[in-house]
Amino acid sequence: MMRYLGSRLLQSILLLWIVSLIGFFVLYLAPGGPLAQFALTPGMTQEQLARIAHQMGLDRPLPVQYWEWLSRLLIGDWGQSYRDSQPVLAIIGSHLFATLLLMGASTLLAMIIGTWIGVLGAIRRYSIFDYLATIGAMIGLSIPTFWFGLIAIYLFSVKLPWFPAGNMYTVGDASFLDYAHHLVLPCLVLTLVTVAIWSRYMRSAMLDVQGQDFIRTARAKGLPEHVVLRKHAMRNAILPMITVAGLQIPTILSGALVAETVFTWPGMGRLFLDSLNYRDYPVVMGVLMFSAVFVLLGNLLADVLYAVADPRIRLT
Amino acid sequence: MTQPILSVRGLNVRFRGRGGGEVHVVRDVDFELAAGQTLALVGESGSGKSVTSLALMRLLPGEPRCRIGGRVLLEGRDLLYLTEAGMRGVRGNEIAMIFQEPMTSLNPVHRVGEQIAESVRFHKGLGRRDALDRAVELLELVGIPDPLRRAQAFPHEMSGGMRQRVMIAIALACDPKVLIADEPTTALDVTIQAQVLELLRDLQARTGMAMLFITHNLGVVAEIADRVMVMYAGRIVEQAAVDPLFAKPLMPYTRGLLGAVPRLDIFAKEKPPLTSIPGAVPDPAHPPKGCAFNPRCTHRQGGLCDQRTPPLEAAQPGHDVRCLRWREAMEAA
Amino acid sequence: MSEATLPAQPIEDIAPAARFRAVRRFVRHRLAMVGVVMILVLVLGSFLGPHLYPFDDLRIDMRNRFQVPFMGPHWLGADPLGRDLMARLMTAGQVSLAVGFAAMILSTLVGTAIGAVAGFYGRALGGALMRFVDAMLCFPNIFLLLTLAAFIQPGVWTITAIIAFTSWMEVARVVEGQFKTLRERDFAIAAMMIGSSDARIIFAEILPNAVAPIVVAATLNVARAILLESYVSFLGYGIQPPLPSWGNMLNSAQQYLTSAPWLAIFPGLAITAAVTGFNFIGDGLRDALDPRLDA
Amino acid sequence: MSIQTTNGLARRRLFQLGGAGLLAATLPRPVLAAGGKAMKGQIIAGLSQEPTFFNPLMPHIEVDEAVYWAIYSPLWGVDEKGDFIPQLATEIPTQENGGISADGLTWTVKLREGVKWHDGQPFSADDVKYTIDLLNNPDFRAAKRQGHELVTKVEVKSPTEIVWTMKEVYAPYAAILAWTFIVPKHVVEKAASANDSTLNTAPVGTGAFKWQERVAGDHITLAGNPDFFGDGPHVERLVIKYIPDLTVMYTQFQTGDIDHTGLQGITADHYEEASKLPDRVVQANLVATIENIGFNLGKPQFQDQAVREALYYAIDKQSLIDSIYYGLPKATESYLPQQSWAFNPDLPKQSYDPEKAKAILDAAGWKPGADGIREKNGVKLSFLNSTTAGNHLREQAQQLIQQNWGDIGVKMEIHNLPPAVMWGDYWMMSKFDSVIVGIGFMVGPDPDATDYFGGKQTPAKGGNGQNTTQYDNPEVNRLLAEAASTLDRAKRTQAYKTMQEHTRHDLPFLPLFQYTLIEGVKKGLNGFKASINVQSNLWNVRDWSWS
Repeated sequence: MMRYLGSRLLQSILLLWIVSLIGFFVLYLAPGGPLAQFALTPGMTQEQLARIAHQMGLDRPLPVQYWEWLSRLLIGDWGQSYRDSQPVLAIIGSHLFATLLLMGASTLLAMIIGTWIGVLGAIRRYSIFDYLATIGAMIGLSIPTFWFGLIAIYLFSVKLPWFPAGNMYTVGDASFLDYAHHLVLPCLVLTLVTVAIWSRYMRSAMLDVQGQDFIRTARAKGLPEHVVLRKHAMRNAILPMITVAGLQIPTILSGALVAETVFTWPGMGRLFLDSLNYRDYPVVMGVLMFSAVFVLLGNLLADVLYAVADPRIRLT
Repeated sequence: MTQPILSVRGLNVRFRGRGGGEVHVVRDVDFELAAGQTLALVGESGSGKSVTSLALMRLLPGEPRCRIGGRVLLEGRDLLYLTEAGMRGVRGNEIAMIFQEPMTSLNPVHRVGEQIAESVRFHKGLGRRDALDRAVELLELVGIPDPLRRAQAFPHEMSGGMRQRVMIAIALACDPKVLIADEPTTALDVTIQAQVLELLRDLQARTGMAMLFITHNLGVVAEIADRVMVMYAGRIVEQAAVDPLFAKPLMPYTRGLLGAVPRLDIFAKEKPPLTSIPGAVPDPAHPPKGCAFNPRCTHRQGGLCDQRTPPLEAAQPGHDVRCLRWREAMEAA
Repeated sequence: MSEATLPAQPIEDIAPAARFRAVRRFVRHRLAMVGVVMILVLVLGSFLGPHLYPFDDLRIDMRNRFQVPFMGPHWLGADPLGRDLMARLMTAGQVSLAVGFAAMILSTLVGTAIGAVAGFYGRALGGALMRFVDAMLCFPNIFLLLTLAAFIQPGVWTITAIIAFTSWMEVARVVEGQFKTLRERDFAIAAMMIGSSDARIIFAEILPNAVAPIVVAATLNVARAILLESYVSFLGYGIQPPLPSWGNMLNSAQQYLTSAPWLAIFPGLAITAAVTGFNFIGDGLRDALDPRLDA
Repeated sequence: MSIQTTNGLARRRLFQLGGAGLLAATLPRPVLAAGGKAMKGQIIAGLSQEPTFFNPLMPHIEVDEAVYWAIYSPLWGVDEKGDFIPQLATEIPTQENGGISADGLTWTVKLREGVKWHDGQPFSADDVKYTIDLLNNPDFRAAKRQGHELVTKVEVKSPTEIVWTMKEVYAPYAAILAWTFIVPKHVVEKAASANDSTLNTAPVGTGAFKWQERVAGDHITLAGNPDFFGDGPHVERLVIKYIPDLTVMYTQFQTGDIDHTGLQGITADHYEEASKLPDRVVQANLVATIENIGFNLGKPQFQDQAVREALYYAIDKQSLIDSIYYGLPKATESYLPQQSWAFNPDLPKQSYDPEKAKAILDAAGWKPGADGIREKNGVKLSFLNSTTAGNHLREQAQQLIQQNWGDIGVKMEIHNLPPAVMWGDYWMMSKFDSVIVGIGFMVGPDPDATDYFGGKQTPAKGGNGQNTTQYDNPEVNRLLAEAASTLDRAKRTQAYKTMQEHTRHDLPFLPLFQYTLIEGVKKGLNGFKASINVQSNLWNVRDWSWS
């Protein structure tokens, strides 16, 4: 187990290094720079901008800048934002909660709803419900999240003023209910996609399991259907879902970025977009690296959980 | 014959395909099974044996995908008319079943002790602890060494033979009156096969249960069965006690099957050549006209066998056959 | 209940009959046919429609700005500059569909090439390539796409290229897997024995046998590419106005959501229809080409 | 002030009897703090961009200024009429009052006594000297040195008096100082490098509000400073809320979640609806930003003045303003906002006359080619127009202008860029064909625009400035220099007015309109004053109060 984790971690570090290379060079070679935003400051001159760029070290060769960034990262220094000169980790930290809240709530919701749709679809295969669920899931996968968000805002925030159209809480009223009230629409939008994925996988995992001999064995024992379903079928069908959950992390992160943009949700996705707009390189790199770590850890965790849940698997 | 425990009359199973067409896979099957008796159900893959056994347990998909007709009487109660809850009380309790694939028939994520205990808990209302104790007893009964420790094992930690013993333990958990064994030895090594057969015979002797033994292996039939029922394309084509059937098979198909069995009988005066039956089982959606076996039959008589569907007739008391030309076979024998 | 208890089905053989059967299965797949019809309507509408429709997508007509759909000369209404929404949807459709197709072709080519090399040669080269694939998959795709979009001058071709660059990995994985198993199969080994060149084995022997999953992945990639284009354009990094794409139409419709919701509704429906169509087709193809993956 | 103080002191004694802290926390009554100010309630101001950087001397963006005006103080500020008002200084130095020597080179500034920094340290002339020196320190990443670099010697005469000498007379310097916030020496000095001081993230100033906290990506909370030297503040708290979406910001203004819609304000399409909202005061105020189309005079298409003139005639300016911008901005012919003292109201008005435009081009020899696009000597009247991507209204304007120009045989293609690219070399090094941008040309409240129009100020030609259109008119250069080097307001006014005539005639840029910012405040919130002389209308938030 320890050896397995060790080798996985080594592999992850290699991957992170590749990620950092791609991210860094694409970003720094991209046209535009962090100083452009100051160009319209009254009294700003080209000479002044050049001097600032020099002081920030932006005029050095890229490999040098990369090496400096990397060597700092290795000792835990993620750098400082150009925009508000806060440590990058602190900035990510302050946006992390919002994203995790959104992702967590919607993933939980998607898992519950998706599992049931998937299971029902599998046990009533080819029923009207199954058919509608299948079509629904396909459409769910096809609707652009942001558009669904806009429509949701139009319906439930403009036409029927039931939910706020944006933000995470009302200033001055940061109660649990207030958060929940703000969470409804973005969560709904993000859930749409994940529920579709989740129910599709769950359905096929259930169908797979239902064809298995041990389900027949369980029925032959005379167990009630709900016991067969929960203890035997779902318990096994959940196993591949652990991996699916791990693999969904990048998708959910992407979805969160879009949902955060539409609903002005102060999370990592919007931080990323804002920072990209300002060419705040350290923050953009920070978010990219952080999400890559998140993805890799998620996958690793999924594998470990899988091994815990499935007695057949030993991590070696 | 003593009073039958299980009596099947006119069993018919029809599947409906997704396209709407109906496939008739089990046709007019009748048989009886008495306590302590072993009935072998023999046939090639696709002949309808497994469907028959699953139909008895009502483990086939429900309507409209599958329709079961006829009567299945367990000590006089018609299982086909029981409610689903009533049927659950029968399954695993009065009729138990073991399957061909011990490797996949056990749930991989639960410990074997738990899988055995589960059945007892449900049917006998035992507590968790008591049920587990019973599971250990059963493991011992089916000849698993160190049963206390083995009860804690997961299926993947056991060999195929062991797993089949576990399956048998599950089946026997509630002292069933009827045990349906669907090719229980097919997936096992030859040496293990013998052990498992031995075990089943032994257990039957101890408990007096009736056994419906499904197999395509006539060698195994000779070892374990009292009576044999040969199935082809969903129909019983020959039915008799073991000895007469082996001695004097009347249906060409049965003869074919016997020919396909390699014999190690060193006392046989002359070794008959090993033969096989050409062709394959017909597609049940498109059965051939006349006798279902006629396209593959070496005794086929054109204009007769491909025109008329033969009835099941009693050639001798206790020996039924479904062949238009059984009399000729009888004479030849 | 499992199909396994049903009477045995005839075994699938690898003869042309199977191909025919696949076509038949596809044609019988109801959703796939719905998808085909949807895509046909969208493609014909976008590419032929403008020749039949009386309005130009760029003509500004300030008198009819914000015309409500069905309430004036413009069928589906008009945008803030009084341009005909229907005409714009058609031009946008050309852009979005073309980007989708082109990105699919590009990503499939790249993915197949990399997957084939990695799967065929294995070892160090294959390992290195697949680690690169893994690394690319660590990026949430929108993050990667936006980063790349910052790198380029947004235009139809550059957007196509970066979408392809962020969506070839799945194809590569599928192809690598196929190649890994297929190269161990008799026919490939036989080809190696008689000394065929690697290129010949890859293209003539193995690739044709790996076509089914590639076709499925490619179809789903069209759907994905259309969706991705709409995402980047919506976020302002994609196709730039005045050239409309369904995504950037939504971008500019956002601020008129309360006063002119139709500006947002129609392009969104178009995207959904196109993506759904391709997903339906992909699903049907998967069922038709690989009956085992029945889910 | 005096009345309030006595009143406040009396009440404070009362509170002390009952345990001031407890009561202050629980009662919604005016809180009376040490300085004896009556502070009541809080103000929530919404901004559509996020203030992130709080060292006012370093590079920052416009929106950051909203926070600076609340936290820091300059020597003197500037009010909505353009008049200077003393802040840290006790009076504005002029030649009349002797603050500026007769030769205009020596400035003597007297400072207010008893002013304290938010951390309790006393403010003195050393801080002012430190600030000016820091701006001229080559290692310091100063946002701008313009004006400051002319200061040669700074001398602290006493804690409340400071004197400096300038290399040359530079009239806009008073205006520049009105935008130069004084920073605390003792705080910045502590940092290893002045570039990394704690001021960047946790500002310490002398202003009416103290730094409390920032929730990144969401809001900033400032607390009323009871020790503020001036009148005010009148509220306990100022919350600056970041709401990136203008529609959401408007909705929150509607629902009362925010008390003021600040920068970017309310979108034009909501103006009518907003002005009918009960209990809200909505104003459309002209700001200093001038929307204009800038030509890169380095490109062959734009070197002919006839082309620029024809293009101007071909723009349907009024329709553009009326339909895209809901008639709110004001058409202009100048680079200066009409509120400026140097604004020339007598410039010839543009008219929409495509026929005249065609005639001008025909006369100048620009004849339509085979594709309908005019050309002359192999130069086609075909060019790109750029702006920052994502500005929807401006993108619509671009498309309208595209059509206007198409009508006279000129092909304009839209080529918009993300801000980080647009304002980089593309803009600075004059790599564009034409742009459509909104620019505030003034230096603070001063009408000087040498940076934008001075012939030597073109970076692409090695100059130091932002004359990216590469405009170089000797007469304009002379006028700009003359106006900057005299302190005589009348002479300056005349020079700038003449100069505006030149730019109107030469058209290095086509002036379109002066922007309007629609801002709203809740009824009962007093003190809001729009001003073109500052970059944020929170400039006088110290005076805001609830009825």
